[in-house]
Amino acid sequence: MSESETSFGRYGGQYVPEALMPALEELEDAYQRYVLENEDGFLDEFEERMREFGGRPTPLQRADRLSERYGREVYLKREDLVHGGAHKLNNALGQVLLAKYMGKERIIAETGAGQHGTATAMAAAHLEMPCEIYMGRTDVNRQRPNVYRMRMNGAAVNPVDAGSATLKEAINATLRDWATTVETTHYVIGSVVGPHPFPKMVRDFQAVISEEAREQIQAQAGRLPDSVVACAGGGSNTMGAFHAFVPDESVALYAVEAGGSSLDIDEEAGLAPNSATLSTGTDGVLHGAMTKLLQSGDGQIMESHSVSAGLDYAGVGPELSHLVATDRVTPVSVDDETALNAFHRLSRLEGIIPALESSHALGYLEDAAEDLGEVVVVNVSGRGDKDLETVLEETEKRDLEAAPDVEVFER
Amino acid sequence: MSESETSFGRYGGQYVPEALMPALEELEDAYQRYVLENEDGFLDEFEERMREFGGRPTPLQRADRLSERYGREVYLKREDLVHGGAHKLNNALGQVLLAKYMGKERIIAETGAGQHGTATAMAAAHLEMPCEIYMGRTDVNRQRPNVYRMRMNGAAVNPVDAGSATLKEAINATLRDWATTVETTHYVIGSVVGPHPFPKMVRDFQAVISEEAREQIQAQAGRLPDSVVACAGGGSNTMGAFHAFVPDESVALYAVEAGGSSLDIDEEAGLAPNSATLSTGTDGVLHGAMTKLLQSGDGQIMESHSVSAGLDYAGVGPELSHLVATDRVTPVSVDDETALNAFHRLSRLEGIIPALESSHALGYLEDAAEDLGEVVVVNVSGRGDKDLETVLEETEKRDLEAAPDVEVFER
Amino acid sequence: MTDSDIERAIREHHPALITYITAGDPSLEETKAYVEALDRGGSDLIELGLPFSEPIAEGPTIQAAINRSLAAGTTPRRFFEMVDDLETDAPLLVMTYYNMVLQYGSSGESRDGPDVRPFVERAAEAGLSGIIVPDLPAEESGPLKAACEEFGLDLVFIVAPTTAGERLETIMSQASGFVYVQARLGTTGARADVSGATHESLERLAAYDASADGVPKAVGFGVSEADHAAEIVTAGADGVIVGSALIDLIADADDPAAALEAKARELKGGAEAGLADAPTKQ
Amino acid sequence: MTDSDIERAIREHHPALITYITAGDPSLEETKAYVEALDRGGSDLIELGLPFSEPIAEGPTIQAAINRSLAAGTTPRRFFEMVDDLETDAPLLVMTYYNMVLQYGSSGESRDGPDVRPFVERAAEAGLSGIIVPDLPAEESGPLKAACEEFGLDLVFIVAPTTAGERLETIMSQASGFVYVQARLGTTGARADVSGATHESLERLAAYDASADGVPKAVGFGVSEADHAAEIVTAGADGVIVGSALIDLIADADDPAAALEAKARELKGGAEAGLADAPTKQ
Ligand SMILES: Cc1ncc(COP(=O)(O)O)c(C=O)c1O
Ligand SMILES: Cc1ncc(COP(=O)(O)O)c(C=O)c1O
Repeated sequence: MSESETSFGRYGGQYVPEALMPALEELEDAYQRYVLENEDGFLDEFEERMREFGGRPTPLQRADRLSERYGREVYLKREDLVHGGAHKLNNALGQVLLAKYMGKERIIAETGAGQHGTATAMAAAHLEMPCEIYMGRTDVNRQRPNVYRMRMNGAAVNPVDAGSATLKEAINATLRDWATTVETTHYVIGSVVGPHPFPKMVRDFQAVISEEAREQIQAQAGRLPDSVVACAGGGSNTMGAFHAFVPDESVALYAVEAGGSSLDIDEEAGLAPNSATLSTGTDGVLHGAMTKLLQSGDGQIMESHSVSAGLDYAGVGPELSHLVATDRVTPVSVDDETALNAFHRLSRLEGIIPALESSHALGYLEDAAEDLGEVVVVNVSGRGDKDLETVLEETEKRDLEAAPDVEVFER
Repeated sequence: MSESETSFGRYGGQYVPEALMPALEELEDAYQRYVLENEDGFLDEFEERMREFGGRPTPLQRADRLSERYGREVYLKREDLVHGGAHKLNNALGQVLLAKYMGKERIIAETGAGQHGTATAMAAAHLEMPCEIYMGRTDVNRQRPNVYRMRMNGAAVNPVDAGSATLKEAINATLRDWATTVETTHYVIGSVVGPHPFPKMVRDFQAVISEEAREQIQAQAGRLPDSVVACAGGGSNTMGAFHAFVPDESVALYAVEAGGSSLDIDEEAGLAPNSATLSTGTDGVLHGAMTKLLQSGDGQIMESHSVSAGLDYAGVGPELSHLVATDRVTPVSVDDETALNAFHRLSRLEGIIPALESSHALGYLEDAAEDLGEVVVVNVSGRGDKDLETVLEETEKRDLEAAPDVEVFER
Repeated sequence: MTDSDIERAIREHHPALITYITAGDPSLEETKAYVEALDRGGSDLIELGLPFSEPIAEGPTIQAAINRSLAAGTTPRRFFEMVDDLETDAPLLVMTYYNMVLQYGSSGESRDGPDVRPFVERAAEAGLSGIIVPDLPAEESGPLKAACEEFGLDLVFIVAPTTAGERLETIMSQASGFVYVQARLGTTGARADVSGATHESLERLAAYDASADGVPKAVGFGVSEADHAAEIVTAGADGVIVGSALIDLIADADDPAAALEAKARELKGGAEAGLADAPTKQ
Repeated sequence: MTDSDIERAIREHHPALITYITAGDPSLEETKAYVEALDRGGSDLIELGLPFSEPIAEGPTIQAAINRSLAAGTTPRRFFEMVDDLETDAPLLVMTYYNMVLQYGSSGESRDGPDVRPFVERAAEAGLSGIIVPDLPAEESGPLKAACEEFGLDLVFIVAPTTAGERLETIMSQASGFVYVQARLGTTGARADVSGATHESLERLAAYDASADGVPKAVGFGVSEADHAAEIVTAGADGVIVGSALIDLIADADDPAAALEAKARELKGGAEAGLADAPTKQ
């Protein structure tokens, strides 16, 4: 395999323990045959299941009141309507199905907020695959409902106690499991991260977002958008929303990262009070790939922070690093408060409660609508039911312009 | 208006305070013009909004593992994928839009489990209508997340303290508000209940379920189903799932009620440990209509019970009473335990966590699959995220065959 | 058409005081005493509420009275037995919801659904003169109207602030006993600010006079004080209806019977005082 | 090709004992003492772990050691300074993750991303003889391999139970110093049941013998006892690698230095005992 195939410019690659390399070769081969060449009708089955089980296509909705507010045409890509409540199923179902075609007997996955874990558990139940999910103990405790959902779908949930006991550690633990069980097990990675071929494969499963949106906007607005805006954690909804538009040079692509409480870093404590990897990170290797990272000068990975658990990750997909390095994608960031306001604004103005992750993309409208041209597509990557408790807590701490009176929530 | 128009056989009618009669006349007129005659393109706008905002059409999915288990073709109508998580939006959006066409300035609604309240709040936010929701204090306390969702959408939530402080009292309170504000306010009733024209109008908004399903099953199975199964509380998902099939005499229609813990009634205490109105109720007048009721011999309305808050109602839509009286619909019931098992079964076998309401319809498959013919359509009226806490609690109390090990949920 | 007990009572004691209490609040025994007190105090008609579990037309005061009555075990059978024993000058009416009327004696349900006749028959037997059913609009009143005619009872209709045009005419043409003029939108309940709303309702009253075939009109909903009563009569009403204010006395007074009697006297006085300023009529 | 320090050490002291501890656990000062103890006890090569925050190849024991080391403030700079001061008979290797190699001295990041040369240069300067990077497979090793050759260090590759066919040949052809034969799938960590898995890995070892160009093979992952060492050598290994078992001693023993020295002696004895039963070779 030549260098250019496993990476995007200088990003990507396969930085994993030797024990996993044969599995990556096997996966690469399966990806090539089933996903790229539709062997045994894999893609047909995948698309049919995403239609009937997953609820695709999702609508592209003109947001009347946001359009009014921002003086331009704002369209929402409604990934919140996918089964499970987020774009995550596009990838999870694709990979679990692929694992089945590969003859694997067991699925493992990491999860942070629990969205990828629930999507994987749903897909595994649907396709009758035993499934174990690794989740940091901290996240287990703050994302109970998602733990319950995974258990209801028959998945085992393994709490991880190491370090800060969040997503980063859950990935470490999943990689360790995989290194032990690689012969029979497929690791369903949750974003466009990890070693090749994961970033390409996950992107391809998520690309349906932009493939649909590109057709829909032309049918509904009669033209391509001036810009596409998506939040970026690992970057799977981002690459999903961008991919089909990458060749359209007139379409600006904005990856909105979590600005957290500040873009400054506390190197001493190893803490970044944000997850703005593309905007502020430096090149390095984490979880199998060369990419932008939040790291100390020595190379230790920082604890990142965001009010949105799903964006709270110190790395980012290598293809996004590459698209930023080549100026095709513009990295921007939105802080916790702006995201919370955007959450409340969409809920009140449009009757859609967005995920806190997606609220970052929406928050960028408020910050910089004038840069976005006349027709804007915003990816609503998920619904916010999972975030209600967090939003209540975080709203109580602040004086948010867009929030309803919190008092009445008396708990 | 002739008797036959306001009722279904001997059921239905308009048993409301005189003050509300002119509003019902006005609504009847608006229903005729906008809904039945598509004046000003009402229906076109409604359908477009249900597509783009609501996520319609919903898929009809073949449930592979249920089909295997029950030895027949089981198809699921996926109303759980509608925006908000249940079929309730079909009606709420229709009525809020109609209120807008009627020039009303304010929306009120009752809610029990909170599903109709959240759907109405979403529709009201989407259409920029001030909105107040009445909800029994008991339900406010046990359905917190739905209260939060309504508040996030900008709706006021008014707790009702009367009686058992649940759905029945919430309806009473909403009727009282309406009797005061009827000139400027539309009451968005949450099911096919209440005085004419509500039962017909709500049915027409929900009929999209069976209209889609009837086309889908013919495309996918090449034939009409032998039976359609839906849960019945007030009966809106039920009539929605049945309506287009009513003229198809070969299609058996099963309305599955909540059998609760027992079908017996404690007349002394005024308690029915079930909500099996069609199966065990008697004719009477409640909330504006003549229909089947759970009532004492004297005519006092019973406190009903079901593990599923959305089915927990002592009345039922008059059209269902009529279709049962004329033998077109077969009323059956499923008890709490069977419904809980069905909840767990669908979650584990198909990767879909159903609402506890819908779990009753699914439970009937387990009880009587052999009666349902070769091709069965089951309406999955909503998703079960809202029910996780209840299911955990109720599962802990029981030894359920289909439940995962509850221990691991340690809360 | 010969005048009914009710019409006669209103005409003879014009301007009439019509009082309402919930039967069985706090017990049927006490209700008897309270009815007699109201009678002594000068009530010209007395409405007895037969409690229903879903009182959608009532405000908080009467809802609470109904809950107390149900908790005390009031049933239609016991209600009628209490009425059997009552002796009052004022004719009595029963005020209840339609389902209570439907279910009485309907246990062996007929093929066409429950029947209203047993209730009306028993009411007549108990000496009741009329029935008010707040959730039964004219459109649905056919069966009950027929039964009332059969057994010689008045079915009293309510006219709301929203009632107009054809519907108003229909109701006025079916009215018997008296027409219950609802002073304002909303539910029952004593209010301090009655006058504004009353004013509006009385303008409508004036319009009815032209179309009405002489059935008396009484105004209720929110009337609690003697000066309200006066205002209403001055504006042309044949009677005033008071309910929630009396329920409050039952709940709070040390000697409810005495308090009720005094309150009735006061209200009746108010109504009579209002007559001086009323447009000449009879 | 002339033998490197590492190869020479293995051949001269065959069968070799290779020991691993995490530098900075619990402090770099103590690490110095422990390294000297291991040297005295008969270690023929010593691997020093430079801690990285995401040690994906390690089991719980070494993870904990890494966390202790990071908490104690271990940095690459201090690590190298500690190594500068070390004097041992046994050659030393550094074991770390690729990002640590990449970032060292890369603050003025080049246009092509971070550079591995500064790390290797400093390692050579500190007297280290080799580098092991568990998350750097042969496919990605080009830049580091080149730098190691430039500065005269061995880059040690790991061969896993899943490594086979073309990949195995590629790795064996690039190997220098020794080949790290991973005894089983999974992560590092002392295990009681080593023998079964070891057996399998040693069958593969026999196969390598044919294809290998003479680079020594050492077996690690899960080796903790003298009799494991004996078994492994009997089956044909040139060395045994022990890590987690030593970390446990550092965490638990009253006098870790003495315990490490004794344990090294014991393991070395086991390895030598195993040689008696080994297939004849050198
Ligand atoms: C709704 C939603 N959006 C976005 C993300 C961020 O992931 P990614 O950047 O891979 O899309 C998550 C992760 O959990 C999510 O749940
Ligand atoms: C998901 C779901 N299904 C069914 C029902 C019962 O209502 P209906 O019988 O009107 O469909 C409810 C009511 O809340 C519901 O939320």
